[in-house]
Parts: sequence; C-alpha cells; structure tokens
Amino acid sequence: MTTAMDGPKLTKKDFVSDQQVRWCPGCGDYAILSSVQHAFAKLGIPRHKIVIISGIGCAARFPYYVDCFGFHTIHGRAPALATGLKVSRPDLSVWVVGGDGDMLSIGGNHLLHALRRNVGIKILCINNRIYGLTKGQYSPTSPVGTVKKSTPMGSIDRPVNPISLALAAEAGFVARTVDVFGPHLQETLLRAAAHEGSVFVEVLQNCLIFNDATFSNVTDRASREDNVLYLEHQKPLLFGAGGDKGIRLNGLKPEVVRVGEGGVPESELLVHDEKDESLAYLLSRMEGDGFPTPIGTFRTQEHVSYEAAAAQQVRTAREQKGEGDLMKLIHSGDVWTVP
Amino acid sequence: MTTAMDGPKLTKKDFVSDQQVRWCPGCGDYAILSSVQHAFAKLGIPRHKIVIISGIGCAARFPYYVDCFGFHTIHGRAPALATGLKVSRPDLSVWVVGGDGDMLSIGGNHLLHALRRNVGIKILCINNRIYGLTKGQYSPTSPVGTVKKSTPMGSIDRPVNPISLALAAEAGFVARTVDVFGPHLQETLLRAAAHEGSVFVEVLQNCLIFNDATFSNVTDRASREDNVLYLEHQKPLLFGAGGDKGIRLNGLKPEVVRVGEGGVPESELLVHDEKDESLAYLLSRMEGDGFPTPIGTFRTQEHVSYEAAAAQQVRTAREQKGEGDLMKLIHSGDVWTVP
Amino acid sequence: MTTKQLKSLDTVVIRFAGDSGDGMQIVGSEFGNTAAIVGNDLATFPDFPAEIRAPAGTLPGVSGFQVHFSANEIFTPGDQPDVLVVMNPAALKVNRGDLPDNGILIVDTDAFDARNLKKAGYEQSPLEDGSLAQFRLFAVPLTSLAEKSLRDVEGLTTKEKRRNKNIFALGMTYWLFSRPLDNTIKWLTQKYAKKPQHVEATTTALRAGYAYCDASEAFQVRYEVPPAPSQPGLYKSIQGNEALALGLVAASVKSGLPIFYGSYPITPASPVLEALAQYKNFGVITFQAEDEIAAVTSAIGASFGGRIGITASSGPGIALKGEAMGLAVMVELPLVIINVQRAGPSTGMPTKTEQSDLLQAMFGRNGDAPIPILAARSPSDCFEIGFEAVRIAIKYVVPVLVLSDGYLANGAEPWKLPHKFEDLPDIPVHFHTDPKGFEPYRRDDVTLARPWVKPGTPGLEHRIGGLEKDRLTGNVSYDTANHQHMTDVRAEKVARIVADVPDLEVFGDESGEVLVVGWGGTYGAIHSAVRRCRSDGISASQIHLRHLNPFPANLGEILGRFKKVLVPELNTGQLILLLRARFLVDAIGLNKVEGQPFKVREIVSRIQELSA
Amino acid sequence: MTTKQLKSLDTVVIRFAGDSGDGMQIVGSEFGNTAAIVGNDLATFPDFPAEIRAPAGTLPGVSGFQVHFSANEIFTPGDQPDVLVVMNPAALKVNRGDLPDNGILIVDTDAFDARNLKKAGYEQSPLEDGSLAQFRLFAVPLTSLAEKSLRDVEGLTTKEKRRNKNIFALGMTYWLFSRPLDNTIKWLTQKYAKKPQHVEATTTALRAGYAYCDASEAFQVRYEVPPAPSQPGLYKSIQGNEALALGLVAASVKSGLPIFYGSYPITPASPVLEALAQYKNFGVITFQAEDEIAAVTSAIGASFGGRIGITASSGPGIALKGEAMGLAVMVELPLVIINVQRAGPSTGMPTKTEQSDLLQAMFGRNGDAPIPILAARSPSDCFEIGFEAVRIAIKYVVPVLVLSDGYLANGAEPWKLPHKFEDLPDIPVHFHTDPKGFEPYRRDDVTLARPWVKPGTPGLEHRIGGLEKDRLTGNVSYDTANHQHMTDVRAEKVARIVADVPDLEVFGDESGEVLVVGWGGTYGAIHSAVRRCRSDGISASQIHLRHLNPFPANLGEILGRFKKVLVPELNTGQLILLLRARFLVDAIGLNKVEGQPFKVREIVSRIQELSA
Ligand SMILES: Cc1ncc(C[n+]2csc(CCOP(=O)(O)OP(=O)(O)O)c2C)c(N)n1
Ligand SMILES: Cc1ncc(C[n+]2csc(CCOP(=O)(O)OP(=O)(O)O)c2C)c(N)n1
Ligand code: SF4
Ligand code: SF4
Ligand SMILES: [Mg+2]
Ligand SMILES: [Mg+2]
Repeated sequence: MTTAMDGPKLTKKDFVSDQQVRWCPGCGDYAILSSVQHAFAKLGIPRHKIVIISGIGCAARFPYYVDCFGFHTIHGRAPALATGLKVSRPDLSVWVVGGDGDMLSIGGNHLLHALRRNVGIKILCINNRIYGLTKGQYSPTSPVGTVKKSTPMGSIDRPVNPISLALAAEAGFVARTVDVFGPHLQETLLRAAAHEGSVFVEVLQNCLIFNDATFSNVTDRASREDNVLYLEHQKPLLFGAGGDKGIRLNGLKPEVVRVGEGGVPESELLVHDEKDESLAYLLSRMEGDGFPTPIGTFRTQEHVSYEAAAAQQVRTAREQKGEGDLMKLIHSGDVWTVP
Repeated sequence: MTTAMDGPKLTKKDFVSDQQVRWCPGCGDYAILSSVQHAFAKLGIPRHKIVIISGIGCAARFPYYVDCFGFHTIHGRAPALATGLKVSRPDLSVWVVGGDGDMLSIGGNHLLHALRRNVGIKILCINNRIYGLTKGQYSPTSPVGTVKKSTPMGSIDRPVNPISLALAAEAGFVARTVDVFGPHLQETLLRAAAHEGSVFVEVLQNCLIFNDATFSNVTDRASREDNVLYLEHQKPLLFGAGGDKGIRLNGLKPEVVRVGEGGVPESELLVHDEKDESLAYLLSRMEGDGFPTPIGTFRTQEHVSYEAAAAQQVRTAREQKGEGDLMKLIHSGDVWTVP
Repeated sequence: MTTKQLKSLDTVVIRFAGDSGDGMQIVGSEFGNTAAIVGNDLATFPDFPAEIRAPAGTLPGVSGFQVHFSANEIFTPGDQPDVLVVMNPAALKVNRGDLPDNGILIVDTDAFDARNLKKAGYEQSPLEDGSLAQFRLFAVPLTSLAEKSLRDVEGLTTKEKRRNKNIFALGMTYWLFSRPLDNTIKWLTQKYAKKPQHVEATTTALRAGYAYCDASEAFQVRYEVPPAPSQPGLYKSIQGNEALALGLVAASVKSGLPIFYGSYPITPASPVLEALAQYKNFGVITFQAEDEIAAVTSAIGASFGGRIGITASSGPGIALKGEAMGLAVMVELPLVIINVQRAGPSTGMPTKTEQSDLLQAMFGRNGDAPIPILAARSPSDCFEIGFEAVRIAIKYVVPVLVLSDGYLANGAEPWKLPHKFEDLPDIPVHFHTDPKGFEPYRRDDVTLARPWVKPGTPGLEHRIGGLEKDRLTGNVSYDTANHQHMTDVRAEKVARIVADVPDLEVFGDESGEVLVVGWGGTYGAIHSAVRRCRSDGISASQIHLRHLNPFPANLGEILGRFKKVLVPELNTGQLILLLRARFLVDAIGLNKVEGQPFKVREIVSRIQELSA
Repeated sequence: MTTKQLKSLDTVVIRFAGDSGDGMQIVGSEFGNTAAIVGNDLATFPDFPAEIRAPAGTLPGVSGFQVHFSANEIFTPGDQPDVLVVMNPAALKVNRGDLPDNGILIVDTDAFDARNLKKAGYEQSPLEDGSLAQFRLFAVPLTSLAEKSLRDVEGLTTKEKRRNKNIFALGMTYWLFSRPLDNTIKWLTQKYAKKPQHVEATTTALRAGYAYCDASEAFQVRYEVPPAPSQPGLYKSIQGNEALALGLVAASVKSGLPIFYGSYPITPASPVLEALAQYKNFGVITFQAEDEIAAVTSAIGASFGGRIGITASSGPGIALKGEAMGLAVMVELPLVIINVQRAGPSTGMPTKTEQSDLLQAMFGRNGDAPIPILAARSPSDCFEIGFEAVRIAIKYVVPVLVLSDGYLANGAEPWKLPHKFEDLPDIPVHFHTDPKGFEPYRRDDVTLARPWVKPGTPGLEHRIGGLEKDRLTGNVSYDTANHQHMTDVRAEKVARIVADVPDLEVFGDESGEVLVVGWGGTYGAIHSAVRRCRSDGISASQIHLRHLNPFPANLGEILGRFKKVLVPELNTGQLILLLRARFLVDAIGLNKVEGQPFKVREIVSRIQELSA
C-alpha cells in the first residue's frame, strides 16, 4: 500500500508538467486536470511515487500534463497494463485515466477484470458520451438516437451504465463526479487514493466540440440543485433547492417525494449506505424521468487487494520452501551422473 | 423475428448431427446437449433456420453436435460474430454457446456489448468454473482459493458473477439453469427463444475431469431442495422441503425465514417480479451464507431489438431518399463535363 | 485603376497554412474544387495536426492544405508551393522553408502580434527584419480587411466577422489565378443555408478579397492556368476514402449483395464508415463495433449470412484483426479487410501517411494463411480497388485485404466517372442451394472456391470453424495428409487469382536502364519522376503494383529486362523484400519514413544517380 | 524356464499406443526416464488427441508416445518404431503403417472385442486374419493378466485393477530391454504416496509384466541397449516447456530481477505458466490474465515497473498480442514474448506441431517494428534460449521474441545440467537513477539502449507512450526527420544485437555440395539426416539458426560457399523467404505441414536428390 512520506509540502504547481496542454479550448478535461493536480498535491505522496497510465483518446493524453511518471499506452488496455505495474510495484500509487470509448468500448473487459480482481489501481473514466479524438462518433454511453458522424440517422445501441457495470464487477470503490465540480472531484480523488483495492470513478465531462452540453442538466447552475443528488454515507437522500426533495423507497422502486411541510418527513427517506450493494445498484439505475443524477460514492467494500494477495503468496512460498535456490532447483528431480 | 413455420413435426433425433460427440464420458455437456436438442425440436423452427455460433472450449464444441447450421469460431468472439449474422439475417434463430472462460474471460466485452445492444441472439454460457479444454486452469468464475494447475497456492482473483454482469449489461432476458435439470433447462430455452432481443442464460455445468462437483450443493438430490430457489414470476420466493422456507426483505437485505407454522406467513415473503431490475440484481447477489441458489428467470424487459432497429433505418432511408440509385450517387456533387 | 498584367502558367502549387482554427482545410479544398470545375488537372494534400484543436498559435497547431493545379496532366500535389498563404507566424515558421526563392508569400499581418510571434518562437517579426526578402511578399492585414468588408452585415459578432479572413484570402487567390467566384458562392450558400447571415458574410468576404487585389497597387500581375486537356467525360473531384466507400457500394449494387460494414473508428479510416453510414438506402448496414476484433468478426458473421462483410481500420486496428483474419482464411468466406495505413509502429503518428503495413498484410497472422492483397494507387483508384476487392472476394469465396493510406484517404483528384451502370463489371454471385451431394469444401475446379451457402437453405445444414477441416466434408480433421493438402489448396487458391490480375504495363521503355517499381499511393510521385527523367533523356521506366498478392503474372519477366530496379517505398523496405525473395533480383530501395509522401525530386535524383 | 537369448542393440525406437484413457503418456515418459537413468541417449515424442477424453476406442482417441533410446548420440525420437505396443484395435489401425516388416508388435488381445473392432473400423480381427504376419506379433491378454496379477490387492475395484494393463505392458518392455525396475517403482511409490493400495497395485503389475515375459515361452530373445558415451556431468531428462521455465527463472536469479509472467492459457504454451506458478519462492509472480492482450500489456507494465515482464502464448494468441508488441517496440522496454507454435492457421490443430509463425514473428505488427527473435533447437535448448532472451532484453532494453513449438514443448531429451551457479552467464542490470541531464531516450553508444528507469526514482519523472517520440526527450514528436531517425534507430538497435549472436558453426565440410539450413525444432532431424548422408559419402553440411533476427554475422558468407542450399521447414517456406531476400541465394525449400516433425529419411532423400 502506498503511504504518505515525509518531504516538502507539494502544491498543484509541482504537478504541472512542461508539456503544452493540447486539448481544445473550453474542453472539460482542463478542469479535471486541475483538480487532479490539486488533489495529488494533497495526497502526501511524492511525485516520483505516482504513475498515471492511460489508453488512447483525448482524455488519455492526461499523463503528459501531470508531472509524475506516466505511460500513454494503447487504446483500451490501460487497466491491464496498470495491473502488471501495480502487482509488480505495490509501493506506487497507480492511476488509470481514459475516456468512455477507451474504457467501456474497446477496454470494457480489462476494466471489468481489473475491478473484480480488486487490483489497487484508481481508475478515472472520463465520460463525455462521445469519441473525441477520432472526431465525434457516438460512444457506448451515448443515449439511443444520438446523431453523430457515424450515426446520421441516430444511434440504435442501448447505452452502457458505467456505474452499474462497475458495481456488478464488484469494484472496491465506486463513485461519480463532474468535471466542473472541483471540490467534489478533489474530495472523491482523495477518498479513492485512500482506498485499498480497485477504484472506479466516473467523471462526467463536457466535450465542447463534439458533444457540448450533454450533461447540462447536471452542470447548469440554474437547474443543478434539482438535478443532482449528492450521496453521503449515512445521510438521507435529499436534494433540490434547500433540500426540499428526497428519495423514498416504494417496495424496491425509488420515488421522488417532496420533503418537509406538506410532504413526507425526512425519516421516511432512503438513507445512503455505501456498504449496501443493492442500494448502490438501485441508485446507479436512477436516470431521467424526474429523478436526479446521483453524484458521490455509491459503494465501498474492503477486501485484500490483488497485489497484496500476490505478494503474500510469494512470502508464504518462501516461508514454506525457503528462498529459491537456483542450483537446487536445476539439480532436482531424476538426475543421473555420467562419470 | 423468427417465427414458427409449418412443416413436419421435428423430434430430438432430427437435431442429432452425424458427428461423434467428443466430450469426456460423464461430462455435464451431454445433458445440456440433449436438452437443447429436445427444446429445438419444440421450437417449431425448421433446422435450416437455426444457427449455433460458438467460441473455443469444451462447451464451444456444441455446434458440431446439433444438426443445424453451425460456426465454431475463435476464442471469445462468438457474440460479436453472431451479432453480424443476426443483424444481417434477422430471419434466423441465432444461438451462441460457450464456456465461462470463453464468454467471461476473453470474451467478456463482446458479451457485454451484445447484451446491451439488445441483439436478438440467445447466449448460453456454460459455467463449470474451470477451463476444461486447456486442461484445468481456474476461470473467472472460480471461487477465491481455487487450487488448480496455474494456481498451486490457490487463486486470488475475486470471481465474476455472470448474472449480475448480464443484468448490469441490461440484457433483455436473464436466467440461470442447471445441466442436469432437464425440464427446467428446456423450458428456459423455450422462453429464451420466444424473447425478442438479447438473452443470457447461465447453465451451471459439471466438468467431471477438472472440477467435479463444483455445483454439488445445487445438484445433489439430497440437499437440492434446501439449496435451490426456483424463481417464478409473481410467485413468492419459497424453497426447502415442502416450501418450508422463504426469502423476506429486511430493508434492502434479503433474509431466509421459516414459513408457515411457527414461522412467518407467506404474505411477508418477497414476490418475484421479472420486471424489477433492482430485485433481479439483489437476487443475483444471493450466494452461500445459508442462502439458496436462485434458478430461473431473473429478469425480462422488452425493447426493440438491435437488428429490428437497424432494418428499420434501412427502410426509413429508402422511404426518405428512395431506393439507392448507384449512378445517381456517383454522379452527384460537383460534377463537370469535359466535352 | 492601373491595367494589370495577365500571365499564363502551366502549373501552380499553392499552399494555405494557418492555425488549426483558421479554416485552412476548408479554403484549400474549395480552391481545389474550383480548380477542378475550371478544368485544371489537380491533386491536393491536406496536412493537419493530430489534435482536434491544437493550442492556438503554436507550431504543432499549424494546419496546411496544398493544391497542385495545372494545364497538364499531373500526378502529385507538388513538391513545394509556388504560392504560400500564411495566416500567422507559426504557419510561416513551419512552411517558409518549402517556398523557393521568388515564390509568392501572402501574409496576414494582423496575426503578427507579439504574442503570436512569441508562440512561434520569433524574437522579432520576420516581416520587419528583412528575412523574407527573397520572396515576393504581400503583407496584408487580412483579418481587419475581412472585418471591415463585413461592416454592414448584421447578426454577427466582431469575432465572427474577423474569422472570415480565410475566405477573404481565398478571394485574393481567386483574383490572382483568375478563378470564377460563382462555384464557391454556390457552395457557401448551400453550406450555410440555415444561417443566412453567414451566407452574406462569407460571400461578401470572398468578393472583398477578390476586389482588394483588383484595387490594390501591390498586385500588378495576375495569372491564368488554362484547363488541362482531359479525356471527354464526366468528372468530379474525389478523396480516397470517399472513393473507396463508393467503390464498395457500387460492388454491392452490382453483386446484389447488401453491405455489412463492421468497423471501429480510427484515423484515417473512420471517414469510410461515416460515408457508408449515409448510404442506408442502398441497404448498407454499418455497425460501429466495440473494438476491431468485433468489427471483423461481425463482418465474418455477416458474410456467413450471405451479405458482403467488410471491415476497415488502420495499422494498430489491423494488428488486432489478425487472429480473425486467420479464421476467415480457414472458413473461406468472402470478406474485405481495409487498412488505411498511417505512420507506425504502434500509435505512431496517426495523421501522417506511410506504407509500412504491407508485410503485416502478408504475414500478420499465425500459420501459413495467405490472403490476396490489393492496393490503390491514387484517390480515385480507391473506387476501382474497393470494387475489385469485393468482386474477387465473391468470385473466389475468400477474404481480401485492401491497402490504402492517409495520403490517398485525404487527398483528392479529378475522377472520370463511370458513365453508365454497364460500364462497371458484373459481379455474379452464386449461393449453393442444391442438397444433392453437397459437401461444404468441395471446390470449383477453376477458382478452387468452395460453395457459399446461406444458413436458411433447406437441406444444407453444416458446420464450419477454425480447426483444420476435411478436404471435402469440412468436418474437423487431424489427418496429416489432409492438413498438407488443405494448406496447399489455400495457397493455390490465392495463387489462382492471378487469372483476375491484369498484366502489368510498363510506362516508358520496355527494357533498359532503370525500372522503378512502386505500389500503392506513391504512384503519382514515381510517375512524375519517371516522366521528368525521361524528358531529360534518361532511360527510366515504371511499373506500379496494385496487386501485391498474387503478383501480376508478367512481373518477374519485366524485372529481368532492366539493368537496375529501384523500389521507392514509404517504409524501410517491404515490397523490395518480397521482390528479392521471389525473383532474386538485386533491387535497390529508396526508403523514406517521414510521415510525408515522396517529393518527385527525391525520386528523380535517385534515378539520376542510378543511371549515371 | 528355458534360457533366453540376450542381444545387444545400438538403438531402438519404441512406441506405446492406446486409447487416451489407457495411460500411454505415463508409461511412455516413464520408459524414457528409465532409459535416461540407464544412461542411454534418448528423445521422446508424445502425440495425443486434442480432446480431453476423446471417445473411447475410436481412431481420433488414440494417444501415442514414442521413445528413441540409444547407445549412441541421437537427435530425434526416431522416424518409425522398432517396437509397437498397442492397447486396442484403434491404436493398431492408426500405428501399424509405421511399423516396418519384422518389427515387434505387442497387442492387448483383451481389447480386441467386437465393439472395439467396429469402432476402429475393422470388419474382422486383424489378430485372426493373418494380416499381421509380417510382424513379430506377441498377442497377450494384457488386461486380464494385469487383473489376475492383482488378485490379492485389496481396496481396488476390478475396473481399477484392469486399468493397470499399461503398467503391466511397461513391465514387459522392461524385461524385453533389460531395464531395471527400481526407478519406476520409486516413482510410483512417490506418485501414489497418499494411496497405498495404488502403490501396491502398480508395482505389482509392473513386476508381473516383467515376470510374465521371463516365464513365457513366447519371449525367447531379450535385448540390451548399452549406455551412450556422454560427456561427464550431471544430467536429467527434460521437456522443452519445463526447460524454458527453468531458463527464465535462471535468468531472473542471475539478473536479480523477479519475473512477472502474464499469460492466458493455450495449448501448448500453458505448461510454462503452470511450471512458473510453482516457483513463487523465486519471487515469480504469475498472472493468469483475462486474455492475451492483457497478458502482454500487464507484462509491459511490469517491465515498466522494473521487473522482467514475460508473456507466452501460441500462434492465435500471439496474433492478438501484435498491437501491444508494437507498443513495446516504441517504448523500448525489456520484455520477452514466447510463442510455442502449433499447427495453423487459425485454431488449426492445437496439439500438433508446426513452425509456421516465423514471419508473423518478424512482421506481425503495424509499421516498421523490428524485434529480435530467438528459436530453440531442442527441448533442453529451451533453457538456453529462455535465459538468453532475458539477457538480451535487459542488455538492449528491448522486447525479444522466442519461438518454440509443440514438438519441443512436449518432447524430452537428456540435459547436461549447468554445474555451478557461475556456469551461467551474468546478467548485469542497470537502472538509471541520476537525474542530472536525464533524457529518457538518450542512448548507450554501443547498444543503443535507452535508460531503464523505475518509477519511484526521485527526480526522473517522465512519460512514455506509443506515439512517435523525440529522439532525446521522448516527448511526442511529429517532426518528419525525427520519425525517420527513430525508425532507423529502432532498426539499428536490433541489428546491433548481432554483437551478442555467436557466429554459426558449420557441421560437416566448410564448403561443398549441399548446405542444409534449418531453424528451431527441426535441428535433430536435420542433424541426423546430414550425419547419415555424410556417412554415405555425400558432401552435406549443416548450419542451424537459433537467432533469426538479427542473423549471425557469418551467415551470408557461409551460404555463399555451397553449391546448393536446402532449407527444410515445417511450414510453406518462411525462413527461406528471408534468406532469399537478404542474400539473394537460390535456396531450395523442403516443406512439410502435416502437424508432425520431419522424419530423418525425408531430409536424407532430399539431400540425396540434390547431390545426385
Ligand atoms: C486499436 C485502436 N483502435 C482505434 C483507435 C482510434 N481511437 C483513438 S481514441 C478513440 C476513442 C476516443 O474516445 P474516448 O475514449 O471516449 O476518449 P475522448 O477522446 O472522448 O476523451 C479511438 C476510437 C486507436 N487509437 N487504436
Ligand atoms: C486466442 C486463444 N486463446 C486461448 C485459447 C486456448 N483456450 C481454448 S479453450 C480455452 C478456455 C476454455 O474454458 P471455457 O471457455 O470455460 O470452456 P470449457 O472448456 O470449460 O467448456 C482456452 C483458454 C485459444 N484457443 N485461443
Ligand atoms: S475533442 Fe472534445 S474531448 Fe477532445 S479535447 Fe476537444 S473538447 Fe476535449
Ligand atoms: S474436460 Fe470437463 S468440460 Fe471438458 S469435456 Fe471433459 S468433463 Fe466436459
Ligand atoms: Mg469520450
Ligand atoms: Mg469452463
């Protein structure tokens, strides 16, 4: 596990690399980058102990811009490559950054397996519901009917829900945040960093050029309060201006209710519990239809990480058989001597 | 959509191919094969309209043994290949058969995307929690601690839950059945065949050679009643000898209760609802810890299938632009004449 | 107004260069379209950064578009510009090295402020330090002139008005080369049909640029480039990717088989997907798969179902398709796999061109798994090659690989259109339907094709797969002699496609000093080079391969007739390896991997050296 | 008891054949182990069906194991058996064609019932129709004799007792070739340590088989095959996959770098994973990935982290790794990629051997992406090659590809063990740690290796990736000259590995008539053939390539010294293509793709033809 080290206090600037940032002006990735740099400075981990692994896409250019170790790999494979690194080097803080195409289309399987294995890598899936770098084809998170370059008559594929998927893959820590919600994003990253085991964070992001305003319901200042549900452990699910709305369970179906005067008492509301897998899944399904978009941590669970278990087996083997002795190994078995 | 056709009544024998079956004696696949052949005979679809697509593995040898069209493709890719076929030929009844390694390890992503796209293919995932054909390495469904060829000290990967995954992928029809539960298996296949859209059926199977008795809790006649929960739409969740046990909800947590005399009344039990996605997910998480293994249909939902939507776009395009006229297309745009 | 001079020119190369946000691709291609309509022969070369919107004003953010237009037949977008239009200091810095002395240089002085100069790494303004003295410099405040010209247009912000500088510049070049405005005005009117204020602004700016030169004292000479004598016919200007999509659709119509196109987006292949998605009324189904493996396997599934399955990608994606291509070889179904090559290895330089995937095409699969390979030689040839690939795939019931590249994909040239439906070859399709004596791997005597059977055909239920198959029944076979036989047959089947490969025609002397052998997108550069050498009296000839596997039947014989064989390739030597191995000819490579097409003079000088 | 005759033989080939369930692999390899202990030189060849348990009694269900043991040095498992033991009619049918006239044939008559005969397609019993008259037939009711011999063993069912027929047969062959029983008894005792009744049963059956021959009138002659004169030293019998795993571990210990082995199971490569999983006390981490792509990329991640990343697969899996191998080429990290080849294309014949992935190894990636390639020539050579691959990967900071094959993987031979730790070459490792003037792509002058830097090293934070990189900083670069430079450097770096490639030694005349050039697992067959030809007075010589890229420095020169060059390969001609292209030598191929190794006589007769 990565632990804080003594040393000079770091600031955001320490994590700004010498590479010119090459995203489109106005791209949501800028805000995410800035939050990541801020959060990294707060981790208490020296720069040389942090590694960012990415696939290919606009989002995947991330490593170039953060002054730590970085590896810009190939499309979709970042979680797999990061698995090899983390298992080899549990001392490093390993982050994986990629877009919705990179992680959920070509890389969906590696994502799933890294999460279910509980490899201690922190995966940020930057979801803009579009392929940015290849100039604007719809992605696996685009809603049905998306009219883009490769779908002039609208897409017909039902989209993937990244949070549901990460939950079904039993990731150790599953959260959602938003590019422009700086403090929330940072706080989420800090919690992610502290978690032992696999982490999946969906970051809603705006691609100004090819899919502008796809999450405007969440980000528009005017409507934000009515459309965003902040998940907080052990707190009732309240939202709306001044917390005038809440989520109540009707059987296994969530419903939006008015809270307080003329409405239902707070005590009837669902209380968030990050340990409850069924609740987390139920919340992950909430979308549209008058429901707010949940933001925050859906679920956490503690299990020994894959890299810790792997290291433990090496230790156990050494205890049981002794540190490997090469010549003994080579000379073992049915050996005969020719004099 | 595939519809029944008039014609001579078919029997199981009509679906027995001339190829010698090459599974190990005692392999659970024999029972599945027989049920598939029985069920196919009842579909009312002529043999030449049925296609089985498979990947690689013991289970994936399926197509050779069923006398219809078949394609034994490459490891993990059957759902993708079947997608191309079904979209091209919605008139065919397209089945995909593969093992847990084939579908959930190398092929996990294709499975996910075929399901979420709602392609009208019927996927049977034959889960024996082992790689049979490559002689017994643990698989993504093997429990932690599985000692097999490649894991002499026990596996450290937390397994995938196929049903949870299929639900998160929003498959149209999600069910579980068991190799030796012949009538249940057949009935499940018949329902699967009737469903428009994507189908995922997990079939628990016994690999006698490399992973014998992995599902003995479910299949042992002695303990079966106490360990199997048959899901039936609109019916309370009862199990145990004479239905003396049931599943009740405590908040969002299921619990096993004694039913009837001295226990709780049936009316307090959870009632199965195939339309409820949260319930389905909750049931998919039930495993061990005194809980029975649910068998049957977890969830169904109706949406237009991918192939129907694709065909509809072609029709709409033709209505809007007219049937494609090649020379008109070639001669369109900024054309000039050199006299 | 003074009377201006009018000079006639044979051939001109113009390059527009500016920031990625400056609309250089638009004015460049529109200049090309007008040249085409005027009747010039032309070739274009867009060269843009990998970033969607690279940081404004920087060197990596520079985007360029070159148009070569001529009163003669031409074959490349030109080695270097005669006229360079630059919209900012970065564009000047990146491009000035290519402009020969005395070349025309038009510069937007408005963009040469301190900030932009610094971004481009200029300490002082090159407009002021005399460092551009060797050029015919026209330093014009394009942005402010454009803005001023739109003073009266309503509904636009100042910023929007200023953005019309590119159209203003286009208007200037139209004056300079005596081009008509109406074609571009028509295009702008269509493009902005829904935004009338933009129609007004752009057309006004275009006219203003034109009028500015007319009025300005600085512009004393204008040029005309007369139409090129072409064969009579209908023409349009076409890019390689567009042409490829059309070729596939044409083959689909001719064969009566609808297309299933399974693809995953990748530069520079995605435009083929995007084009085909427009042709749903031709029955085309486009499937944007989850990855390249699903793309190719879904296409195999479609072919199994009786459509014509097609998949396309670029190098890294083709690498992922290798295993499935082997499956297609084994099951012997028609399939077209397209590789629009880009600079590699790995992610390489996605927006740059290269020809370095030929050996991957030949050998990038496990086992002995031969696949026929075609390569387009020019943007419009992509139509023919796409069509031919489908035809061969169907005739021989075999997967076929097509090689294009970024240069062809994005470059444009005039295409002489097929006139009538009958001008296109027929593509007969035979689905086997007779259950009598049916055996899935019994072959046609001539083509060695196995029967193509659609699932759904009564009585023909059978099974195929990637395991070795019995020579007749197609059942799994581990028989030793059968494996040898099937391996030989798969090779022989591809070899027999030579019957459909036209003999090579030699351009130039039938025998002699230097034979230049090329393949794919280098055709134009090689052809120009060989012509130039020949007109200088050098005995140089050219053959160009569009069929890489199998080779044309007369290739070996032609190679033997020349003293020296030169093989220019945009890779480190791939075709040459095949030629040397096959024909034991001591061919000499001319290899370049700079992400750029050959310049004609690079080839010329190598030919000169060899014939010296 | 009559006195039996004892004859001495130089060399014997014995083949055990029976149903997959008959335990032929076990008795075959145990026979081999005993031959090794006795001091014979030996080579083994297991040949089994693809199915886990193919249907009993059928032809595809037949499993065979051949042992060649000798008083002389030998190099192959033998072309054909002198002694054939068959456990059922199917095994007889499949194998009898290989047994020469007068060969010894031992048959289990108990298995020749109507049902088994029918399954094997015999209309009547070949034991009764005289059709085996040309052989020295010993028809023995092995099953019932085995059962009877175990009459008194308790705790076993009749069925279990009858299954000891294979051990009974083994005992018979031990008598026939005067082998000691104790080694096998020791092994059985260990194997069934937890099931004493099995120890008793198997050892009893073994002794019973031995005693049966001793007693039986039918067996009048027994043979002895004296020990082969070997170099003094310690030996053990080893299979290729085992040796490979040991070689990797040895290199790990020598370099001090723990192994990360990322792999996805596939025949015939999985045993390497399974072997390495046993060596966790050497710090080995084995990672069973979700697919081959994750396997290779996880290994790249591990190498990035400072371990030695290794991945292995067979042809179809290697096809999937192509894209990531390109990444490894681009980022220049040490990595070992192993291909245990099997018969292709596609799924092919997974349990059969072939050498048809050489060109895939060379070219199976997009772009110009050269990778050094090593190939093992015998089972024990897998140790050396595995070791050497790691050494080169580390020294040159480069991915290295290793080719083995199913024949080497499963075959065994005596291996002269390295005696002392110091007998193994050192593998120095240098991780760059000095931040002063650090540039990620500044190279070593000699090896052109770039610095290997572990994340976690203070002050060396940097970024790498698959886009083309600047020649020094490693930052993304689209510069044209830089791409040319980097492409050239990547090629040059691989070329310079020639410094670590020993010159080829010619076996036979240094120049002359026929030079036979091979690579990989065909070494033994070629070597035996050349020896045989030479002893027949033919001027034949041999060179064998273990380094396929770069080639040894003296290869071209040697090729030039012979009139004819013959290149036998278990593919349709892959090395030959490289030789012809590189050296313009008119080499002649001897190609076979039957899923079986060469027989010595196949090569002999081609050499004879060529030298005629
Ligand atoms: C193997 C491979 N296939 C395809 C591509 C082309 N490609 C690059 S990025 C990308 C998708 C980008 O979308 P996303 O991951 O959502 O990132 P974004 O650009 O939106 O941030 C694709 C398809 C590639 N580089 N490699
Ligand atoms: C690309 C590729 N990788 C690996 C293999 C080897 N392989 C064949 S089947 C299989 C897994 C079999 O397990 P499963 O899918 O669970 O099927 P089962 O045999 O258990 O029915 C593997 C790894 C292969 N054939 N192709
Ligand atoms: S294309 Fe979209 S995601 Fe990519 S840099 Fe531009 S705005 Fe950002
Ligand atoms: S190995 Fe297991 S799954 Fe495969 S055929 Fe044998 S029993 Fe069945
Ligand atoms: Mg995206
Ligand atoms: Mg399995």
